Parts: sequence; C-alpha cells; structure tokens
Amino acid sequence: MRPRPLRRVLIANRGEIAVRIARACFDEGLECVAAVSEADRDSLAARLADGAICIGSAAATASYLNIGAVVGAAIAARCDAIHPGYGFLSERAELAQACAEHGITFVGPPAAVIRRGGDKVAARRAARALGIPVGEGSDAIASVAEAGRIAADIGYPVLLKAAAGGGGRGMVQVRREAELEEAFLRASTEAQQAFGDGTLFLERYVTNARHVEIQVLADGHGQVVHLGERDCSCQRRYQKLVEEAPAAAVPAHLRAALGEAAVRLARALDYVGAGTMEFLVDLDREAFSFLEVNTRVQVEHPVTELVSGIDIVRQQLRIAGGDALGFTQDDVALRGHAVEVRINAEQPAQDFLPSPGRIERWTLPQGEGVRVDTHCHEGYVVGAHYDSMVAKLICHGASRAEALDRLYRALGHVRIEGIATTVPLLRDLVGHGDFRADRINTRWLEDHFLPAWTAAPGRTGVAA
Amino acid sequence: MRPRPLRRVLIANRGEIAVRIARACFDEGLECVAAVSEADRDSLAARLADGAICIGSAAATASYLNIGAVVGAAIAARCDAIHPGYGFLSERAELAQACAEHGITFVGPPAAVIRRGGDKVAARRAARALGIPVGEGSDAIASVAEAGRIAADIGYPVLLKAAAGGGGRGMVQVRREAELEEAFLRASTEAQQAFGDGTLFLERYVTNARHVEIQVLADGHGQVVHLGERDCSCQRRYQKLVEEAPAAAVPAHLRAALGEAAVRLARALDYVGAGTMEFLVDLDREAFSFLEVNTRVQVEHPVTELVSGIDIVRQQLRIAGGDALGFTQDDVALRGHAVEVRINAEQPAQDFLPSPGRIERWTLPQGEGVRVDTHCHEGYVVGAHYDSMVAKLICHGASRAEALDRLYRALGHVRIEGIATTVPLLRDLVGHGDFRADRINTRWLEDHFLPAWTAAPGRTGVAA
Amino acid sequence: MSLEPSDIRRLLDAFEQSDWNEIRLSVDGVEVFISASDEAAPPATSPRAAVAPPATPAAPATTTSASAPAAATASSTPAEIPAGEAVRSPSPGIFWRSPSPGAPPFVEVGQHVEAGTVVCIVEVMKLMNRVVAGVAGTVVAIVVENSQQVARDQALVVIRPDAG
Amino acid sequence: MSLEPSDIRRLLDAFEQSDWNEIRLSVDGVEVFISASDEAAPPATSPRAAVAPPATPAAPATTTSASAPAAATASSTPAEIPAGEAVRSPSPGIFWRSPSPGAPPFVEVGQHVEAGTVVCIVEVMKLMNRVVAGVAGTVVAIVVENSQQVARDQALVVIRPDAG
Repeated sequence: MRPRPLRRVLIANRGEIAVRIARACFDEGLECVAAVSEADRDSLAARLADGAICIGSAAATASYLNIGAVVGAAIAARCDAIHPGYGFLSERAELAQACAEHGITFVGPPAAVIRRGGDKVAARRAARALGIPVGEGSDAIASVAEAGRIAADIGYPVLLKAAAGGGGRGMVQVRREAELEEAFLRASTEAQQAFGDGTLFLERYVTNARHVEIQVLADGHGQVVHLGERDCSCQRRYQKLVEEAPAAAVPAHLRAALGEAAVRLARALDYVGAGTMEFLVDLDREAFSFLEVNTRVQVEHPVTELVSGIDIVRQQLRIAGGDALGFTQDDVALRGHAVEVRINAEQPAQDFLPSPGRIERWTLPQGEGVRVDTHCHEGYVVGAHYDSMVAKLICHGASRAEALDRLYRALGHVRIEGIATTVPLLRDLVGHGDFRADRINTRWLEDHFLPAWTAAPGRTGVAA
Repeated sequence: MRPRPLRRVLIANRGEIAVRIARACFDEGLECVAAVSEADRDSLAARLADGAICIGSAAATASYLNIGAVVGAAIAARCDAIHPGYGFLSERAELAQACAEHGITFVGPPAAVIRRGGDKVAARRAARALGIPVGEGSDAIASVAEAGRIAADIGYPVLLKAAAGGGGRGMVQVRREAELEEAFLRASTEAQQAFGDGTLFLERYVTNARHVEIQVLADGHGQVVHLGERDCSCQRRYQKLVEEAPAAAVPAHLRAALGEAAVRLARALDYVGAGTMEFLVDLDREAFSFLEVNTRVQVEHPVTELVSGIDIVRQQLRIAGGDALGFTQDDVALRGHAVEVRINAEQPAQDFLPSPGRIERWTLPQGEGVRVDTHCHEGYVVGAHYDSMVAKLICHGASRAEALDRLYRALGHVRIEGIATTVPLLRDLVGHGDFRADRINTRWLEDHFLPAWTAAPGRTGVAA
Repeated sequence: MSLEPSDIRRLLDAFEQSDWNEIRLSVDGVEVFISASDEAAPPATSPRAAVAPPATPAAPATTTSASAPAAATASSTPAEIPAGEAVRSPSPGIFWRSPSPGAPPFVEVGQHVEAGTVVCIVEVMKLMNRVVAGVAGTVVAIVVENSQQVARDQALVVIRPDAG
Repeated sequence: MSLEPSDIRRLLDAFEQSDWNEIRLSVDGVEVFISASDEAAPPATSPRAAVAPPATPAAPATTTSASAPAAATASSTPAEIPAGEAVRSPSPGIFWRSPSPGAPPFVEVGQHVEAGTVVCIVEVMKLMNRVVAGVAGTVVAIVVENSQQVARDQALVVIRPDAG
C-alpha cells in the first residue's frame, strides 16, 4: 500500500502514551480518536482526543488486545490510521497485517519487518550477518543437552532467554552446570505460557553490564538516522526504573559504534518508522553485543526527545504518512543530558506491591527542563487491570549533574496522595552516590541499592 | 539596603500568578512559601511551594491586602524576600517600604519608584520632560471649569481619568460639553472611592486607538532593556481579554520609537525590576502617547516570554537579588508571534455574569507552542471572593496566523465543566475575520464584536 | 513547615516596630494572633498576642480572643426571621452591609425604605451587585452577617411592607 | 462523535472479510455487537450483529444478546455462601479461575484440595498473585465470577475443612 497523508488517527492504547499520541496528533494538525476500554471511557486521552470509541470491557484481551475491535473501531470511527503506542498490540505483526488488508495506515513498520525484528533469533542472525556482535550465545536450542554443550563452550554464568520473548519473562540466569536442567525447563515453560512459543536461546552472562539502546528513525525513502543512545541499566526484574540519554558511562567510541551498528541493522531489516536496537555493553571489556529490536515507540523515548529536540511520535506520524525525514544524520545534534524516572503505583518497601486506588491529591512540579508525561489527575482511579505506571518525570539539563539535581528537586515536589508510589525510592535512588557517579550496572539496583534501601530503619510497614 | 542573593521567597499572591512565581523560584533554585488566605489553604501554589502560611480570612482586606500580615508572614516563615505578583499589594509603595524597614527584599522597584510611577500625573510629567508625547491632555484638574477650558482647547471627545487610578475605574468618556459637569463629578467620586484620591486629569479621546505596552527590565546596575511590545487592544470595560506580541498592526517605526521611549522613561524614573510602560497608539495619525507605568509583572507577560525566550519572573527574582542583567538590548531577539486569551469563569452571553462553582471537569490541550498558566484543576472550587480568571491559554507560532490557528484549535480542545467560562466567546473572537485581519481598535470588542455575538441565535439562556 | 518560638518572637519584635493593626497567621494548626488594639483599652504600646498550640488535626486551633470587626457586631442575626418580604441574593457571593469598609451600613433594622432603595451589596468575583428593596416598607431583619458567603436566592434582608 | 449507519455498514463489510471473532464497540450510547459465532449454531458465514440505539443518558444502552464467555458460565455464583473456611483476596484485583484464558480452572466445586493448593489467581496491575487454600478440604463454593474485580479480603472460594 502506498503511504498517503494521515487525516484522522485511532489511538489504540491507553495511559500516558495515549495522551502522548493525542498531543502529537494535535501538533501535527491531525484529528484523533481514542479507542478506550470501558474502564477508560473518561480517560484524559479520551478528553484530549477529538472523539472516543469504546472497544470492549476493561480486561485487555477484550479490548486493547482485540485486533478485530481495534481495526473495527478505526473503520467505524472513520480513522485512516492506527497508532498502537507501546505494549498491547504494538509489536503484533497481525495488527499491521490487518491494517494493510483494510486500507488503514499502521503507524509502525510493515508486518514483515515486525516479524523479522520481533523474532529474536532471526534478528540476531541478521546482526551477525552484518558483523555486529551478538554476544557469545547461540541460535535456537533444541534440548538441555545442546544447551549444556554451548554453555560449557562460552563459560558460566549464562542466560537462557525466550526466542519470542521480552520483558524478562522466559529469562533465567544459570550460574553453574548443575542448575541447567531445571532452569531450562522453567524458562521453556515460562516462554510457552507467556508467548505461546517455548523456544530458547542462550548467551553469556556479563557481570559489569549496561543496557544501552539506540533510537532509530527510518523513512520509506531510504533515509535512516539514529538519535543517539539511552542507558537503561537501572532495572528491577528486567523492568526499567530510570533511563537516561546519553549513556555517559559508555566510552564515546563505543557509543559511536553502537549508533553505526543500529543504522546498518535497520537498513538490513528494511526498517521503516521509529525503532530501538538494544545492546548489552560490557564495561569491563569495552565491548557490546546486540540484544533485540523493539519495533515501536519506547516508554523512555522522552529522554531522547529532550536531548535531540526531535519529537519521535510526530516523526512516527509523518513517516507513516509517507513523508521523508526532513534531516540527515549530520543534522542530529544532541544537547545536554536527560533522565527519566517511572512513577509507579507501588509500595517499594513491600516488595513493590501494586497500590491501586483513587488519587486524592495529585500535584507535580513545573519548571524549565521538567517534563511530566501522565494520564493521571486528582480523582483518577488507578485500577487493577493495567500496569502500575502513573507518570513519567523527565528532567533535562546542560550536564548530567544538572539534570540529576533538577530531577532530585522535582521529585521532592511531587505530592501524590491516595495511592502509594515509588517516588520516595526514586528520590533516594537519584540522590545515591553510586548513581550520581554513574558507577552502576544492570545488577546494581537489585543487588546493591534495593537491599540496603529496604533494610533502612522505618522502611517496612510504611506505605510510602 | 544593599541587595543580597535571595534564598527563600514569600509568594504574597494567589491564583495562577502564585503558581507562576512558585515555578520561577523552582527554576532559580530558591525555596518559596505560599502566603494563602483561608480559602486558598489547599491551593496549587501552596502545594507546589516548599511551605504555606495562612495570612487571614478569605476576604482580601484581611489577607492579601493586609501589609502587616504579609510582611509578618515573611518574618515568621523565615523568608528573605516577598514577591507580590500583580494586583493586591503589588503596586503599593507601603509594602515595598515595610519590606525595606524589616530587612526583607521586595521583588519589585523601590518604594520611591513605585510612588513616582504610580502617580499618573507625576509619571506623565516625567515623560513630557523627556519629550515623550503624553497625549493632548492635562495635568491635574482643579475644577469643572478648568476641565471645560482644557476640553474646549483640545476638542471633544475627551476622557476624564483618575490620577491615582487604573483598571478603568474613575475613567469617563465625555462626548460633548453638556456632559462634562455630570461626568466630572462621577469620575471624581469613583476615583475617591476606589483609590482614596479624587484627583482627575483629562486627555483627548482617540477613535482608532490601539493599547500598546512595552515590557521593560532594569537591573540595579544601570542596565535597562525592553523586550518589545504587547498589543492589548481587545478590551471590555478596560479589562483585557486578548493580548499579543508583537503589535503587528502598528508600523515598525512606531514600535521602535515606543521601545526607545520606554527605556528612556525607565531610566528617568531610576527604574529597577520588571515594569510596563503603557501607550495609546493612534493608528490614523501614526502617533502615540504615554498612558501610565505599571510597576509589577503583568497578567499578559507570557506573550513576551514566548517571543523573547526570556523568563520575566525569573529576571525579577535575579534583579531583586542584585544580579546584573546577563544581556543587552542587542541580545534581545524576538521570534514569531504569541497570543494570550484569559479564560474567565463568566457567562459572556449573560453580560459576563460571574460563574463561581466547583470544577467538575478540567482538561486543557497540550501541544508544541501551547502554554497554559493556571491554578485550577478538577475538583477546584472557584469561589466568589476573588477575580474570575481561571486560566491563561497562550499560543506561540512562527507567524501571527500560525499562532492564531494554534490558539483556535487549542480553544476547541478545552473541556471545562461545572462552571461557565468565556471559552466559546474567545474561540469565536479568535476566529473572527476582523481579528484575524488585525483590523480592530480598543472599541472594537465592545462596539462591534460583542453586540453581534450576543445577538446570535441561541446565545442567551445558554450557560456556555 | 512549622512556626518555632523564635519565629514568633521575631514577628512580635517586628510588630512592635510597625504601625500594623492586626495579624493572624497559621501554619499547620499553630495559630498566631497579634492585635494592636484591645476591645476596651486604647491601643497599647505592647501588642496583645495569643498563640494557640496545635490542636487535634480534626479541629484546627483558633484563638477566641479576636474582637469582631465593627460591621459584624452591628449586624443582627435573629434566631427567628420575622415575617415580611425577603430581599434575596441575585447570585452566590459575599454579603456586604456597607458600600465600603468603615462606611455606615446601607440600612439598619427599623429603618424605612422605598422600593429600589439599596439595602446591601453582594460581591461575586470583584463584581459589586447592589441589591435593592422590592417594596416600600420597614426593615425588620438583616439575616446575614456582614462579609459572609451567601448562596443564590438566599434571604438577606426582611422588609415588612407598608400597609396599604 | 457518533456512529452513522454507513459506519456500521463498513464495519460489517470488514468483519465479513476477516477472521475476527467478536467486536463490541460503543460511541455515545450507540452500541454495536458483532460476533462470528452463535451460541448454538456453528460459526455462520454471515456474522450476527446487533445494534442498540442510544438509551437515556442515565442508563447506557447495552445489547442483551452477548454470549457469556465460557469461563464465566462455568462458575457458580450461589445466592447463599455455604459454611466453611473462606479463601480471601490478598489485594484488590481481578479474579481468575484458570492460569490462562482457555485453560481449565484451578479448582471446581466438589474437588478436594490440600493446604497450599492454588485455587485461583488475583491479578493486580499485571502482577499475578496465586492464591492458595489455607486448609485441606473440599471446595464447596466459588463465590466470585471469573474476571470480576474483587476487593482486598473479599471471600473468593469456600472450603469445608476435612474432619479431624
């Protein structure tokens, strides 16, 4: 299907990203319609949009994960495009396919590209073919015995991962051979349950690792640029808590190599749209390896927007409408440093127990270099059906220190009542010496920060 | 008193400007304490500030207008500065005086400058001494007979004005000699009641007039710059509804002359801080005359901030702390066009009847070049004690047309329920052909737009 | 934020050096009331001050020593409203008995008014609405205290119409 | 925004050309329900559609033709809860009887369970909490319908403990 300029976009998502897309549509002069579940009928996105259409009950399987309901809503609401946001159907090739079949523009890569990118084994194969390191790991593994041979070859510890997976599910660390069989079965079962595909692969486990990803934009006219990298090494159970741009702890020559690799990989995949190439950087060896492609906008895209000055969601809409990128790699100038924290409705001292409820008070700071992306407001009810993120707080500064100072002060001015949030934890984290000094790795939060934080006097029993 | 760097600022105001000041303090790295009346204990400014102190009951005379309470609150709350905002005590020399006596920095000009600037007759005398036109008017008038002689000299229609006044009170238009005596008594009585001073002066009434004002910044080191002009000709009963920068309808040579006159006048007054010099521009004669000085930040300051990129409230804080301006007149570059509308809790079709009440729904648009300054939120109760402004919506664009397009679309995305607002009127106004073509004057809104708008079918009886 | 004894001491010092009339501050339940005048005595050289400690959060502390403003003490608030024709508020707002603070009230109980006589002002968002008597008669009650909030259609003043 | 007849016609056309199972859309009280399957009949070539006109604003229109999901029909919702030990929800959330959609339920009424047997899942914000029986015994009631919201401490399943 030949791209054509968009006129009216269906927002097939919820929460802060639905608000973000509504804003991008406003900025691009496009109409938008919010596709909402029954729980989200009165959401901020529905109010900001030009209209709203309810696509099913609160359970995501009946609404945000129902391809027929989403495409049907676009047809009924006279939308000529669907923006899938992140999560839900955003990386489902079937949605892109259904859009193409019904003459609707999918704001994202074509179905074939999503399939190629979403299959981790295939994506790794493509990377390897380009000479991009993919880690001392394997292709798909057929059996425990094969896993044992490969693991012995590259040396323990190793990591078992789901070929179809993401978000940490189907991912198990194996420290020694004795653990392998049980771990293999567990990972395979998890992968089967979560993704309907139990295929695993295996890779070397890096001790001093940083999770670094490159934001790529590719138009349908052969132009591919990257907007620099993000460091997302602050993770708990493979969920990111803090993201920043640039990855100041990674040597410049590695960052340049990552950007170059990401662009080459995007070209090889015939990529179109916004995408992210994830890498693991081994700080000790000054080396990197490709992890996976995310064929959608990321939660953490704002940090890249703040340092690049480029609006990624608007670029997605323009590319989907057939526009060429209005700039080249040379035009991309990154300025300063940006840090994002995810504010979740959770009690971090109670093992991050979710904390749904009615928001009785909601005041977030305002200031230069302070950006808040949220769908919440006073009186909003954080329900049990969806994830716990209630806001993203993003701060920009001329330097990393300035950005962190600003973020620390901003976190001190957040006033949320009615639900517990991760704000107190995030403030302590942002103010922590190791984090300030950028001396962390992907294990730091779980292995060092959280145990000490949780053990601090007066921590437990207090709904933060 | 020698200026010293500020540390902790008392915000002696309420509403959106209190929020604005809290934000500027945040940006400057200063602590701030909100001085609130009993009605505003839970206000957004109180929440954004580092603390709040209640200074009296809801009636402004007992709180926001009580100099002792304001200065006492600063002392008790360990603040070293007071920002008075606009309205209330902001142009009362007594407050600046009391601050000086108690060792508190007043964020504004010294008491003597406020006195000189606030006395219209004195300010006009100063302007005339500099060769700045002050209109074919008079100094203070002693009697009806004297008013008659002067009016006959400059020709009817003329305008009687309060020497101590502002905001349209004590201001009466006189079309012919027969009306003079009654008008003189009325204006004098109004002036006496409103300002405690019945002194009047008289000036020529200009038919095709634009209200244009120059934003001035002066530090305590002899540096005075202006940030260009604002056009505030859309007025109803001398209350501004729409303000824009620059004043595109005024010829460039006149605008340059206004800026130069404003800076010279500020120098002559030994001005320190942010101030506004108001002028009347006679479009037919391509001439201007000085009206008055406002020795505070204006409601409409954001349009200047958007075109100049200079944060006026932060500059106020820096100047008060003794900083020199970090730029010269040559560094001030104005870019694009900005328009502000004031969203008031009023029913415009019912003669702008105030509409207090609880805000049941409150959603304002988000977008590039869209700024919202407000203290309101869902669940906020707009009370009867204070003025009716609930938000300012300000849009910036590369051209006047782009700014107006953006503003028109943004007004279409405002969703406020529970109170009536002026939004429907403002949208029709911004979309009106005369306004789009910039073919208006200070009488246009009341004499042309409003009669037609109010008479439109289905207008009355509908709470907008 | 909290008020410390030293904060209050500095405030008292400042008050003594000033010509301020009355200050009433509160922070988190701590209320400070300072008044230059005493109800009976002439203005004293030493200001009269009251500090209330924080009470239970449910009931914020207040000093009971406040002298009521002149206009408020002058108003009558009968338990029962006498019969007559009520002058009602045209809108929600603030009820004012006089045209400006310190000025004499528009009307007093017992006073005769004509239809159209201004009996009070209802202020709403800085708009001063003069409220007039609907009938000629005698003011028999002023139902609301000066400076109080009133609702739309609330009875403000009661007039017993002239016989006739 | 509103749904016009032509919008619904286009939607039906698209549905016929697809392999979609079920769509339920609503805009401002107009509800459209299209299902590929009929309760009794095997999947029909022509989809079954119902359009409900807008009702009064207070009561949004719904079609009553919806076939309840399989899991929901299988659950028992007794008017009276039999005596026994209640397994209660550890948090607010969504009650799930099976580990995944389509999978068999963890337990059925009449089934014997041990202390520690998983009887259901309560999902809260994508966190799946497995809820276990506190005692060995027989399941005598499943109090909540599958996929319903539950409150913290709400009884979910009732177990009659083994005698002994």
